[in-house]
Amino acid sequence: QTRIALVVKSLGNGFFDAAAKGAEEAAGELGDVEVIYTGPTAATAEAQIEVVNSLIAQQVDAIAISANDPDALVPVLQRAMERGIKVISWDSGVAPEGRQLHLNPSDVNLIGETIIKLAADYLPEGGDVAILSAASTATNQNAWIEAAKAVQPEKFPNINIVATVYGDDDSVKSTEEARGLIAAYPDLKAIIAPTTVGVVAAAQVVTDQDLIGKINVTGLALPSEFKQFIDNGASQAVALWNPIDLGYSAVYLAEALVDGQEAAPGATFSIGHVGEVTLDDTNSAAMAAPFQFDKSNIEEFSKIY
Amino acid sequence: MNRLLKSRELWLALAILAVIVLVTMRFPRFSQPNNLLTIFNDTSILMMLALGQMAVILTRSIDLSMASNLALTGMIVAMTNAAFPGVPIPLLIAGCIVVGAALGAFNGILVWKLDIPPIVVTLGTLTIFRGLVFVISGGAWVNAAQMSQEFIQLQRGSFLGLPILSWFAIVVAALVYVLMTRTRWGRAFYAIGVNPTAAVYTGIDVGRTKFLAFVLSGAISGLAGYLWISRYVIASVEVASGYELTIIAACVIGGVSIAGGIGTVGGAILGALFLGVVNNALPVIGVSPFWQMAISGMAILVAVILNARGAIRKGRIILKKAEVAA
Amino acid sequence: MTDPILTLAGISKSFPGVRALHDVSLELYAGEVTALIGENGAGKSTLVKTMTGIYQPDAGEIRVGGRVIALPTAHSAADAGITAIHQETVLFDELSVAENIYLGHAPVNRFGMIDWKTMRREAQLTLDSMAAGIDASIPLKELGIAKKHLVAVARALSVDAQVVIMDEPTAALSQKEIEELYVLVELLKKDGKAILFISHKFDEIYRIADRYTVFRDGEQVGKGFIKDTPQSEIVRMMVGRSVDQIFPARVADIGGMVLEVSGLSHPTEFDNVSFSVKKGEILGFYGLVGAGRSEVMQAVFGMTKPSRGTIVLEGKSVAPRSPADAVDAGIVYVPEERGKQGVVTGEPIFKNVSLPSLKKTSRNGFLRMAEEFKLARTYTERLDLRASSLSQNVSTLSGGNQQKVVIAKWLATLPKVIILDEPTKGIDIGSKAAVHEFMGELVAQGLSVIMVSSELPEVLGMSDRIVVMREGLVVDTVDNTNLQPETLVRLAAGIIEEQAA
Amino acid sequence: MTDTTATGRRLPDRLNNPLKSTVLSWESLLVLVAIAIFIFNASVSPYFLNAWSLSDMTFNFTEKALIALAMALVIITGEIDLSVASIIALASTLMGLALNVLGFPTPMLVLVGILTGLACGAFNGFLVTGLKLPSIVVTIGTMSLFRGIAFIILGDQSYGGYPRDFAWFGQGYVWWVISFELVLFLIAAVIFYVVLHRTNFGRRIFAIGNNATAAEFSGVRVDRIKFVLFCLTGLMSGVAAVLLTARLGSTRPSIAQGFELDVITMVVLGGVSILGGAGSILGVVLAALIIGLVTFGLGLLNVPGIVMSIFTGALLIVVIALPILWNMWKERRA
Ligand SMILES: Nc1ncnc2c1ncn2[C@@H]1O[C@H](COP(=O)(O)OP(=O)(O)OP(=O)(O)O)[C@@H](O)[C@H]1O
Ligand SMILES: Nc1ncnc2c1ncn2[C@@H]1O[C@H](COP(=O)(O)OP(=O)(O)OP(=O)(O)O)[C@@H](O)[C@H]1O
Ligand SMILES: [Mg+2]
Ligand SMILES: [Mg+2]
Repeated sequence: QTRIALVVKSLGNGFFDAAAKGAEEAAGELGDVEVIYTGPTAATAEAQIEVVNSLIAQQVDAIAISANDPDALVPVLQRAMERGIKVISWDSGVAPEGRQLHLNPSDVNLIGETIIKLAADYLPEGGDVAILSAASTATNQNAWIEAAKAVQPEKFPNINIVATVYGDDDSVKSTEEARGLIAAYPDLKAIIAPTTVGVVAAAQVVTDQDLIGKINVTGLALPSEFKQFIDNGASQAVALWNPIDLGYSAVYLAEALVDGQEAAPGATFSIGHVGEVTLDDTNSAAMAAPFQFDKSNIEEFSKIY
Repeated sequence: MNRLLKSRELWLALAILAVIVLVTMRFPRFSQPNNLLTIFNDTSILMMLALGQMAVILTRSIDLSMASNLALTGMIVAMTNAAFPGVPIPLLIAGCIVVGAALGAFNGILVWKLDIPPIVVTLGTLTIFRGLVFVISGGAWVNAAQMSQEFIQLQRGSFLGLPILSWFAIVVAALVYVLMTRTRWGRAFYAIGVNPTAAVYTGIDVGRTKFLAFVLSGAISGLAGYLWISRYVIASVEVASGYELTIIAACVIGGVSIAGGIGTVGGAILGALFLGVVNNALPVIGVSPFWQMAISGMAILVAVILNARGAIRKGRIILKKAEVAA
Repeated sequence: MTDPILTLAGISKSFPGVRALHDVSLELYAGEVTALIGENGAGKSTLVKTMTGIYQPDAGEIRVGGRVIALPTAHSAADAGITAIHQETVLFDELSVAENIYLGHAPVNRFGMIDWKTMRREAQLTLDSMAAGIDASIPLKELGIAKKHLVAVARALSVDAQVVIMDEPTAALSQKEIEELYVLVELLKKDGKAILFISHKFDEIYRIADRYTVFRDGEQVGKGFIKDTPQSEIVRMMVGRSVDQIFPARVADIGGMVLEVSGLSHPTEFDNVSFSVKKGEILGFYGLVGAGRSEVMQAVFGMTKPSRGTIVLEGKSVAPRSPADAVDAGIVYVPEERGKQGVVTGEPIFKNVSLPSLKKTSRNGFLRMAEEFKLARTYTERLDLRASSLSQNVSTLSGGNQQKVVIAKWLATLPKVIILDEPTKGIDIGSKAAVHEFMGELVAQGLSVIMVSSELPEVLGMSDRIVVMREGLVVDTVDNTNLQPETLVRLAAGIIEEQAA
Repeated sequence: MTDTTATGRRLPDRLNNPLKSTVLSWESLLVLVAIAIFIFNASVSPYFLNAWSLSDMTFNFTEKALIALAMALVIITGEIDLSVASIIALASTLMGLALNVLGFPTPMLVLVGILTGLACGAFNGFLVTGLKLPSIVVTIGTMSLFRGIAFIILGDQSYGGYPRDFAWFGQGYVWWVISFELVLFLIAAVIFYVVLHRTNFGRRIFAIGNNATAAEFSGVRVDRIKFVLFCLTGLMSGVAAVLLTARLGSTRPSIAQGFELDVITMVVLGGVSILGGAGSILGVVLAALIIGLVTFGLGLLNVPGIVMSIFTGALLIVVIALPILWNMWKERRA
């Protein structure tokens, strides 16, 4: 039996729970695969290291991790690889030397462009927008924000990014930061929160302060958690990839490595019903473009994840 | 007048005013009544918690488990609401207070009957309570979509122009004020903090009084549990994690002496407000979020140093000429 | 003869290792003052506490007006009409004077809320009736020790009681306040209250008491009417022998100057204090409690920083900035508050003794237990310490034996000057004699001793010279030859000046 | 040694057999607990009894335990230091700064980390002893301050790129499965044991904890010793920062979040009285081991960390309550 550990940033997060569902699905399809769904309760690197340590001791066959810190986990994951464990990162990546391959939920640049486009689409006149991110250390968020800032001058010239703040994926901190943004920037037209925790907090603040229609909240959100804010108009549209597919794919990739497939630039892996992915120069692969949710489809997807 | 000038509360109020004035000079909108009310509302939960913590600290104890108690009761009430949306909210709130008080009573019993130092007891229950959040929820979060509208909206309603949440804080503050100043129970908190041996001579049961202080802080934590969850519309294991130290910081800034026996309701409230105003002002004046932590650390240190200066015991004065001078 | 208001019969009370009270009885009569007399540790305060619901007696009964009552709490005693001024101050610095008086039995309004207005008014009335001159609304911490004691008295009077107990109420009061207290006691007598008065001062007892009861070692050894009993008789009952032999005869062999303190001042506690001690001399320091003697000694010992003044030890100027410096220089101090400042409670005897001498017993900073035991044994046995072993916890020792541990600790450092602050306060008569004898030995060995004491006989019996302090100032330094006790009392109380003024 | 006094009595050194008190001591209780957990772990997980597993286990607690050694001394004097985790963050950040901005070599990096810790400890010590402030409040303040400075310096950035030889401090092995961290901890434990239980300094620490006033009156330089102990705790936090940074290979301002409570739990579980005056280094070492065993054992069963904390929290209360209940029960019977 192959034991694959799906290590997430923190337990209890709806996004990761959905991913775990996909992972189980993949395990069922592959047969003879056991998925160990685990992670720390607080999203810190140290806690994740302890989890990885105990996985190494259990001599699992593969670790698929969504990392709280791209660098801090490298040494322990290297040790895992030394002990013959296959290591991949997914969602939030680890530096290349700490994993064999990385699965991006989507193309970084594509996500970056999507999140700013979501804001721009509903701001024909342009205006001030602010970004409410997760932890200041989150790899994936930082990459997306950078990408968004990179495309903005050219593609969305009348959008003005006034600030980037960090809610640490903590609802209280996120709420406070959102309030701070609204107080500090009276002309704020949109808040982009590329994190499922932050986006809910921001939408709740906008709802509470009767700013629906004045400030549009957008970003990356789980439909099931976010449905009500599309319904009440705090948000026009959000995007996300399918976390179920993400977990599903992570297990397929890990299993492929355990089976002896090599992770090298250009290699192609097949992933069940998702299709196949090809590794780039940094051994990273990207899944589909983020999917957009608005009034027309949120009802349907909120039942799925 | 002289006494007023010496009061810590006055100086703290002035400090808060100074921050408001300074920020307003650059951002006139900051001191708009609306924004000030918002700050008050934002600080409501911290105020209540600080009052509960104050009761405990007055008795020379400390309650490190308040934030975990809040998270546990919050999770219980959120799950109850998700499972039985029909249960009326006032009943849920009453339930929260009872559950919180029961958790506080657990701390209190260990302190009272077994005489274990409060810091050890609550260090233990700090982790136990939070662990239980995970156990009862299986780690899953309860989010806005699962909560009923009444559950979320109650505190957002307004009465006489103030949000209900603010009213909760005002009512709790008023009750605690009456308790602290007008009842034997409240005076006993002060008495055993000032002089535990002498308190025994006045017929106060020191252990039982400490127990009651823990029950009070627990009950307030429980109430705060509901308010917190319905305010941030998410119940998770990490709710208010690490907040216990913020609560203590509010007390300390408010002039509550960690050695017991000294502290006022007004002080604790101002201490909480001070943190609220500073936290609110920093983003507004464009201070990088990365400076916030260091600034609140400095605020705590400055407050402690000032409080200590104010509290330096004149001691008794033997010399007649010195007595005249004083 | 009228029946007593309050009767105690067969009361016994033990603490772990101590039999504080054994089968004692006591009667208190309306309109009369009964003096309770006994040496330190005789069990007087323990009896008070059993009468006020703070301790529960192991055996015996308490009857009020003929009815047997139980006093499970301090409240129940007040309800039964018994109130007390305790020896320990039952006071709260941070609270207001009014609340100090009413804590535990504050007046409440019809909603059960404390009625501050009434409380303040009543408190002020009580204070005014005592002519205390205290504002009931100020915080207690703003009062001096004597005024605080008056607050304690007011606290006792705020309870509407038939029985008023006063446990050494005058210990911290000045002469003027003591006089006022006497007036108060007379008033209470006229009111028909029964008063139990505990005091070590005989002049006082003879002045206000009608009856007396004497305790020794927790047992009642005598009672009667004051006016029928001469003082010497009571003293004999109390001590079990006659008193004059207490102080050892001593041939003073006084040498050169050892310690010279001049112009020592402190902003609030004392001013321009000068004195000197010679080799082989016992210098007594007399004054009323609170005269500032301890403060001066602690400044010499480096605990508090003087603002001015010089200390010269054997010709060399020293300025100890901490007790450690003072000890290094050869000045040691046996503090007044033994439990708080003297012994490290919770540690065994030998560790207490070796603590200041660790440099000597250790090698390169590493402990050598054998050396410590040796050192501790040498000095504790010289002092005839009563203990089961050197590893016994000091907190389980009796007061006198704790005092011996403190003295042993200092002797082991081979000091030049030893300061003893109230060396026999609260220790039993046997140990007291031992300490006095030992002081004699110390000076015979060439040490210099400074003895702070509030006990007149002790000061007169032991000192070669006596420094008298009052209100932070040195009033006079007198040679102890044919000195009349009255002289010292006058100096200490400032009566001479008052008469002159 | 049969000399007697004039009165013919001789005080014995001690009455009870020292062996008996050892057998009944707190440490032996902890040893039993540790053995029980060890056996439990070995029986429920086939992966536990493996040299590499056991070695990996030690990484989970050595850094905290190093600080716990010093914290024990601070707590024995009746003080507390809540800022240790923040000192790690600041020390780690300054090391990163020294590497990335100044290009310091490894020995200098280690020095920067340790000196930063020392400086932070001295700052705490000054506030507590110089300004006479309560340590619990002071260190709640510096806890925010130190980590806050790390945030100011680093913001959302991280420092990485630590040299290979630096990484050895956190990842290297001295011999076979024996890691450098473990060896360092064991050496430190022996040193602390000697200092606390075998030297004048240690004796004075206990005296301060039992009765600071009386100790001062006995010529112990209370403030100086407390100051030194805060410095020492800072220093050990600096050492822990070096190890943790080397182990993680990177620095974030959020590093070591929440360590302080784990450290204090170790100290208290080790039998150190939070009120001061009692405790032993052996107890602290055993408590660190127990916490390591519990968390690692549960980790092997994939029990989430938060659930483990229920066990450690309960262990803390139960282990402290048991002797008290035992005494109460004995008294009731007597
Ligand atoms: N709580 C206690 N625990 C143990 N022993 C006690 C306690 N209280 C009093 N004792 C002991 O009981 C004895 C009687 O003490 P008590 O205080 O009654 O004496 P006293 O007559 O009031 O003396 P003093 O004149 O010094 O006030 C003493 O030996 C004392 O040490
Ligand atoms: N204002 C006060 N409030 C409370 N306690 C006091 C006050 N003044 C003095 N005391 C206490 O009264 C006792 C006697 O005072 P203390 O010995 O310090 O004064 P002193 O001038 O040194 O006395 P002495 O001259 O008798 O040695 C001490 O136990 C002290 O703590
Ligand atoms: Mg007495
Ligand atoms: Mg004195």
